[in-house]
Amino acid sequence: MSQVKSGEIKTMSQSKLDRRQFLKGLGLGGAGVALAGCDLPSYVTLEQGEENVISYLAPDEYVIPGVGVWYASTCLGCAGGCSIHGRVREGRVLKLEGNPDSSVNMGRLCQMGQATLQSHFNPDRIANPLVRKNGSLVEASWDDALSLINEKANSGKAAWATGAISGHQRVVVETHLSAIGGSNHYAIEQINANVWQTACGDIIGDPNPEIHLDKAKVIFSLGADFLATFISPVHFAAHYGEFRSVPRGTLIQAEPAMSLTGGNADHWVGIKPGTETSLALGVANALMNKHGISGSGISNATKSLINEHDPATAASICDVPADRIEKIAASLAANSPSIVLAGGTATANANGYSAAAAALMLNQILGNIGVTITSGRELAYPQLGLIEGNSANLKDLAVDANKGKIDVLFVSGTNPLFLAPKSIKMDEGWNKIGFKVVLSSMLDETASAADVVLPLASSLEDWGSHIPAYSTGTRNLALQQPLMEPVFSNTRGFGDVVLGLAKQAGAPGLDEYDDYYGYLRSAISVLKKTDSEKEWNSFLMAGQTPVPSLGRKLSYIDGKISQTANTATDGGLTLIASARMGMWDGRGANLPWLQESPDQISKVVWDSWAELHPKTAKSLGIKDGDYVTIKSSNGEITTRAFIYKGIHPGAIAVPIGRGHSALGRYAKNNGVNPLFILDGGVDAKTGEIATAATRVEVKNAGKNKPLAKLMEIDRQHGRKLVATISADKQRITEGGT
Amino acid sequence: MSSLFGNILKGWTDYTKGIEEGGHHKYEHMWGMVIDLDKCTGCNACSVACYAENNIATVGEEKYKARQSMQWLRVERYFDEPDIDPGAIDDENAMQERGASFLPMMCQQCNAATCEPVCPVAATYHTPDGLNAQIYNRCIGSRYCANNCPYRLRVFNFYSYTDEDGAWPEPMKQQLNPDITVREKGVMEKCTFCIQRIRAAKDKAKMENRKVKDDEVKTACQQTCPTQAIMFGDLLNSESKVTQAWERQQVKLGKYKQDRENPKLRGYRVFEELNTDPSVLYLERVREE
Amino acid sequence: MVKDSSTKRSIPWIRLSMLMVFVGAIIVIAAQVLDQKLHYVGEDVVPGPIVPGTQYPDEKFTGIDVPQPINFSHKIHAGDNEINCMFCHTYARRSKVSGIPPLSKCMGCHTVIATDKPEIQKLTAMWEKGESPKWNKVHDLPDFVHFTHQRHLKRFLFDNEELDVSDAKRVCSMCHGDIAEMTVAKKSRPLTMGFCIRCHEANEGPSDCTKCHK
Amino acid sequence: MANHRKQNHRIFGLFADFEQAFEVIAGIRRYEVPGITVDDVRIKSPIEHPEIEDILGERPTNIPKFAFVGGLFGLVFGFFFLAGAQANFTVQPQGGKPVITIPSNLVLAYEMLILFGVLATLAGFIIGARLMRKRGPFYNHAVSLDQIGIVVERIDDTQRQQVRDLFARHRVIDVFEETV
Amino acid sequence: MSEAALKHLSETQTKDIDENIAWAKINQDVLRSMENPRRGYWIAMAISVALFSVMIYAEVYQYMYGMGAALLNTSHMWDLYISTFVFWIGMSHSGTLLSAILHLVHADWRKPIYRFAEAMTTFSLMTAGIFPVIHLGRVWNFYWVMPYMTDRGIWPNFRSPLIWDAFAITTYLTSSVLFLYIGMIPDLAICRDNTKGWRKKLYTWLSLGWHGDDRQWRNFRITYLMIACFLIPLAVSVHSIVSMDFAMAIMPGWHVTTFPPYFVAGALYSGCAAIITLFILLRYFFKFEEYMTFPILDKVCKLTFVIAMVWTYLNLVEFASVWYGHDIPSKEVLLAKAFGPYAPFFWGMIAFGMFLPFTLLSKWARRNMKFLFVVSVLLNVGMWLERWMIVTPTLSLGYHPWGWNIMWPGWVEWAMVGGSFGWFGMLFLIFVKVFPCVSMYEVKEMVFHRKRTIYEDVDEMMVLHKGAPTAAEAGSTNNGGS
Repeated sequence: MSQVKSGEIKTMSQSKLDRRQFLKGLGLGGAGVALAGCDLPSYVTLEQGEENVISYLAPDEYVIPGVGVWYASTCLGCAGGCSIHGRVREGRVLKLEGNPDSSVNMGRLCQMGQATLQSHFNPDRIANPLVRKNGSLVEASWDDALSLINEKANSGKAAWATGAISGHQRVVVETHLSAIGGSNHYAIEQINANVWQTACGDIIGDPNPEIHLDKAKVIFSLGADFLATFISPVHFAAHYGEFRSVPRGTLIQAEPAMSLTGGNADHWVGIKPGTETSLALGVANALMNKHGISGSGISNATKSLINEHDPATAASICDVPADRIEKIAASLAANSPSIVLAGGTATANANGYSAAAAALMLNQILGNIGVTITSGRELAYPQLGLIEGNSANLKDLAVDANKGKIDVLFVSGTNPLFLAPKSIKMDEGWNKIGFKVVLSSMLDETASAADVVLPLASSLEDWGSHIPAYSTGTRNLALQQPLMEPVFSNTRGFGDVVLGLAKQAGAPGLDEYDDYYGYLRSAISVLKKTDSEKEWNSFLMAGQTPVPSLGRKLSYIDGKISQTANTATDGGLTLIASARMGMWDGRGANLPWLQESPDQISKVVWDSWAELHPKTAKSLGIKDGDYVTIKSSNGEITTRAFIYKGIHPGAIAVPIGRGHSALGRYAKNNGVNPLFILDGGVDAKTGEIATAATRVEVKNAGKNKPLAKLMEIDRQHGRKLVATISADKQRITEGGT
Repeated sequence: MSSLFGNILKGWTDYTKGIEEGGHHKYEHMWGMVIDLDKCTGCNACSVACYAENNIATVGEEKYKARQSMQWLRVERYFDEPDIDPGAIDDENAMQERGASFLPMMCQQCNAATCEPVCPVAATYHTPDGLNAQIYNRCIGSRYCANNCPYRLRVFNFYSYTDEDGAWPEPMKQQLNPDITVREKGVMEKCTFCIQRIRAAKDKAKMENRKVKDDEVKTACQQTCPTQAIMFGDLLNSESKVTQAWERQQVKLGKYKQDRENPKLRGYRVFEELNTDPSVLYLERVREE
Repeated sequence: MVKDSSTKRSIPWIRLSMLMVFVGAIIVIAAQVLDQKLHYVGEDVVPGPIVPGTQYPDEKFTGIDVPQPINFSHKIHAGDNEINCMFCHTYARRSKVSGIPPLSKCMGCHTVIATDKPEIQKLTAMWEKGESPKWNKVHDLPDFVHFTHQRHLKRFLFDNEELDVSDAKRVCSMCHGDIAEMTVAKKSRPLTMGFCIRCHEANEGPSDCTKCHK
Repeated sequence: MANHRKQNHRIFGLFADFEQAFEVIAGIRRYEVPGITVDDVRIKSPIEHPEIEDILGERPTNIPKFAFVGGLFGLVFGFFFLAGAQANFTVQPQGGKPVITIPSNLVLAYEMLILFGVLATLAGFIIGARLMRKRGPFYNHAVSLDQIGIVVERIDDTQRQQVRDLFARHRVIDVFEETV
Repeated sequence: MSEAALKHLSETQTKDIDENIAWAKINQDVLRSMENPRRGYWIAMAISVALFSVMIYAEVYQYMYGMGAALLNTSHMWDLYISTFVFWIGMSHSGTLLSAILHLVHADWRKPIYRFAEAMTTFSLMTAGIFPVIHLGRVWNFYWVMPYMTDRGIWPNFRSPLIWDAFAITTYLTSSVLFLYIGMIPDLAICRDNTKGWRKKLYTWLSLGWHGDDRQWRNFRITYLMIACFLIPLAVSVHSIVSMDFAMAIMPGWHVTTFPPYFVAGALYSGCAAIITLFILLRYFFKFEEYMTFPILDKVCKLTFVIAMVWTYLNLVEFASVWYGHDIPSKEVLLAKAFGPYAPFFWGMIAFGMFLPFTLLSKWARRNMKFLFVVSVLLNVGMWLERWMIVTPTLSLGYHPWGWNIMWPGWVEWAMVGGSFGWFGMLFLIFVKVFPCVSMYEVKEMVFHRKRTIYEDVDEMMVLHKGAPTAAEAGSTNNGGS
């Protein structure tokens, strides 16, 4: 439907709001978006003939103007793959809600899911294909762009870089990759649980075990921010709600800088960065020596490691009082079943894998494996499965590019130029790649540096199928379907573009499909072994469908704990590039809702900040709101200090996600990107970029400007705002042990 | 004339009594909320959902810092827990031993609201649904109500956000919810308990000649809350979950000091002692000592 | 002492004050009566309700001519051919908006009927191109008003024992005037807040502000 | 009073000396001119003389009554107006508080009392002081400066001369006469 | 007047007024002051208009941009507009005090100076009335606070103290304009008799046919008395109602029982101080040394001191009641005022409002125009600070710590505050050139009665029982004739 010429109305303040624009798309507007202020005297003509109505041509039965219709789809805010319902009225999607039938998010949604709407309606989306001419990107037609790709893509070593990818998109990407003769598919996700999953795969034989937070009485988490950034935050948060119900569980979080999960912990242990393994060993020591836990299945090598770490020793390594270690052990010993997790900052250093292994070792000696950590299910169609993506791939991409192993690169769903530390020389590698094609809906850093940019439809305008990162019980295939007509008419869906590229590259067997919808539908009908319209419609309505999966068996293989403390972080300050729900890995920075949604802990909006402990700040002469320069061997960033006690004195934490040089008006030149100055350290085992292990020097930059925060106070000043009751008293009235 | 004196007499007899004496306007509903602070993780999903549902403008860094932000629902964060360890925060060299405390604050929909009587034009008033409503188009922006709100939960349109460089540049305007007015500059606004959803549910119930069912209305914050810390419902419906939760916590409306048999119950209302009679019941955060 | 004030009549103040109180009361009452006039239209003003069991203000309003892409005649459809309003405005009983009929509905008849008329040919041309006509709204309420056709139809038509669905026209005309006599629709009721309030008062509609203000 | 002669004259004397003028009035009060009482005397002065009014005798004014009635009306009207408005505007039950609120209505009725009282006083003044009419032909600018004028009304031909004599005795500056 | 002459005058002027002043001179002096504006007048006018123009610019800017232009925020919904509003309402109490109260207690020394004080009442009310309007977010709908019959059947909310404000200010403005006007009618008649052209027309129209006969004077006297009687409770109620804007609120620091008397005392105080300022200015510019004399100034100063002490007492009572009360938030507000970021202004208020008036105890000070001018201006600064201290620091705290915030006004607010002085000045400057700012007839009365009182011992009740006075006596009774 073509765009409608506007009828303008005036508010009393004389501001003109073009109302017709709201009704673009399908149709008939019962009520436009409302404006206050038209307080006209009684007998003045009320807006006769100032608005238009476009009737439908031939609407569906269930489409009623003025009444919202809910369509099921899948949220692509992160790899979690929550199922959503989108409210559509007059052809516009207005609001997203969780799909109550989903086993991933049970009808709930996080702030990023809510804000997906703004990436859909974002004013800075790319409307037309862009092609680099004489050094700058200029608009071009699809035909020109595609023929240019056809010309260049088939010559040379090709590769794909994506974010987490699954379902049939993964299939078409890989089909295209093989059609153009490439083999490298770099799935890049800066925020991931790769170390934990690798360790789980190695040690208990299931990279993605089911984690039953709701069944646990104690959660001991080594840096795993399961409420915000760990695998499937909404799912875990939902289970956390159960965990906090009667009988109420206890959450113990050990990490150097407070995460959202840490912010909810009953006991928060501010630990020296990189020493989580020692803490786990210290706890194991106390458990075995003080609480008579046998430690079955633990090898002698590990036992000797444990014996080395009596609480006092562990305390001195971790900079945690010994009695707290014993308290943790006592809590774990007294309350069974429990669960021990590792992730986030604990795994983001050179011995991260050890920390994960130590966590699993604790689970083993506490008897949690098989109780709160149970086997997950593996998809029967591995080619559809989720490639989780990790930052090791990011480094690989940089290394391969620098080595000249890549001539043609297709990028979509990730932003390597923003995520890559300067130390891995992604910029140089990028320039060595002969031909870069970026498929994106936003002109981010990577797209700005591409040779061809293909404008994608937003996730709410596109077809797709997804395997959620995590779910319990049966595995589902989640459907992504368009909720409205494209906002920008010249954009195309990801599947359509890749399918077209694959066809263009001569991939076999695709010619029968006109578009990605056709491909998807037939592929799913093959999967479900039925092609009936009814089946398909019920799939559309449910937004998800179970796919066959196979059970796994859990085992326990010990002996993976190697290095216990990351000595590289001794002395000086350690930079923690902390992952936050909201900006995530930077993709949320162009959404004003997320920019204006205060960070959960610091309550800062619209800018980056550097968390510092008051003791450290005092010794460095830094006050709240001072600009501080953080200098590593790879450069420096300057941002403002946020001083509080939720961080280890030896650490400085800067959130990931801001500091874009592109990505639209809301993200550009806003904040700093701590990833740039990481020193290139990696986890020894998985190669994950260590985001919490860079030594930095911190200086006061000499300026002060208070941060924009939701609140300027940290205390309740004697008011009964958040009242607290001790768990013992709560148990008396509400039950539980 | 008869209507005049009749109305005045009625005014004397029916309405001179307060709610405690039962002489109050007949309520159709009394929407109330229960927020379990122990389940609340402070993740802010509710706040963003509120922005999405209610056409709330984003203001940008400078205005946010100038405290001209527009959020209807703010999730506050405190680091001290005076009930558990008073003064623990004072040691500057220590680290935090627990997490923070989070408090989602939306309009408390007070039944003896301090904002209502001071509005010169009666733009804010109490509805028969027990809501503290704000009629945007009647508001002249004297901002007295906001001054008089002890919770500081009323936000004012200090600027116009409907321009192209405002909060909704094209095509973001298309996301605006047509069930709610986009507020003009100079107008006070606040959380409405998603009155558009209440209205839709009531209309639907009336079309089907029945009462509104429990759980039929879900506020945007409640619906999105990942831990389901927010409960919403009709306090006049004795079967609703909210009523049961209020009863379980032995908290009653119309009181500024609850006489509870069990002092260890978790329910409390913020600033109850000011006799604002809020409709939002908070359940205390639980902490291991 | 010469006191000669008997020639100058002083005003007896008690009587005067009683008079003033009386005048004051008269003013108050007059204000109320005026107020009633403004708010409530008694039976003598309304020329017999067309919808049984209701009273509503019969305020006339002369709207402006709103040009439409196709000169649709309500007279031919609703008047001469007595097509029920809700046949075309089918959403009225299901939604807050009454809706414009989809083009497919027009074409349902006009593939055979009156195909030679120029206006119909315009329509057919649009249908063939897959375009919809862009109608100009005639009855447009301000954006801060929530009005729902659904509830009003139920109250006045479906819940009204003396009417059946074929009398829809009479209910619609409460606010839209005698559309069946019009060609292109024109606003014939003021549709102001006062107009709404008077009808709500007369028919005991809700008086809660949030019912209509969003 | 047995005087049936034609009392169709008015006489106006201007005095520079106030005390002399007072003496004239005192003289009239002592019936120095037969048939003329102080009721027939009016004074035009640049200033207010409460003491002369003692001599002139009690000449009541209605202004306090105007003020009282105005104030009373304001109070009653104010209260009923507000109560009427509130009672007919019951759309809004305000958080359990009464519809007709005594404290606020009293405050407002009190303001109305004063407003109407002041307005009625003004009206009383305009009526009582015979303002907003044409000034008499006797008006002389000197009485707004520093001279005092005495008007004697309802005198007949014989009294005319006697009054003139009285005036002259007290060093009148100027005398004007007028026949009605 | 030269320095020496001024000094001489300050030492020799012992009477409120010289009884032997010629009446014609009174007329001349006052009428002269209404003519031929000199350069100083035009400069003052230019400054006032400039200030007012800046205010208009600021208002247009604020209208276009929204209330955010005034840097208001969620904690500080009110700021300088409301405090300046209260300040101007307070100023308006001067005229009522001098005119009505002193009239009722027969303090005749008020007579030469009450006219400009009443004018000040009217104009400061007209200034004050601007502020509640411009502080509205949707200023174009300000008339919605008035109870008028509408088609929509809606009324204002009579519970709101803002509505009480609207009623009280309307009443007060009406009454004080009438009071000013009625008291001026005899003078307008004088003007009518002594002017030509448009002025004559204007004064003829305004003087309502006043010809000074005894009936008019009698009614005039009663009317004046009645309105004075009405005005005193009105003035008290107006400022109590203004105080209720705060006292009726739940905010700690506002919800104070002593606010109504405190506000009334403060209003009288600032009004008196402003009278001193204007007294000195008018005396200087219009050379009214013979009417606005040192003894009168001396009395005004003493009155100011007394009221200052009342205000000080009520201020201390407020502090004490907060301090000894159990309300922690109120205490916090008090402490924050005294020791928080607004402390300099708080102590400035204390210094100017509580301690500075003690200088008025010195006779030297009461006779030193320059010193007194500075003192009176500072007293008013102190009183303005008081109002600001009530509004802003209180809002910077509150029950909910989330709302704690420090805020400083920006240029828009300052422009409005400055502009209000411009507007007031403009009105006042126009007034002094159009209307007599010293009451001629009352000065004459004062002279007349004082003189009579002097001769009373010699000649009691001479009106009734004495024969014709001698020529010499006559000459001294009325000095000079025309």
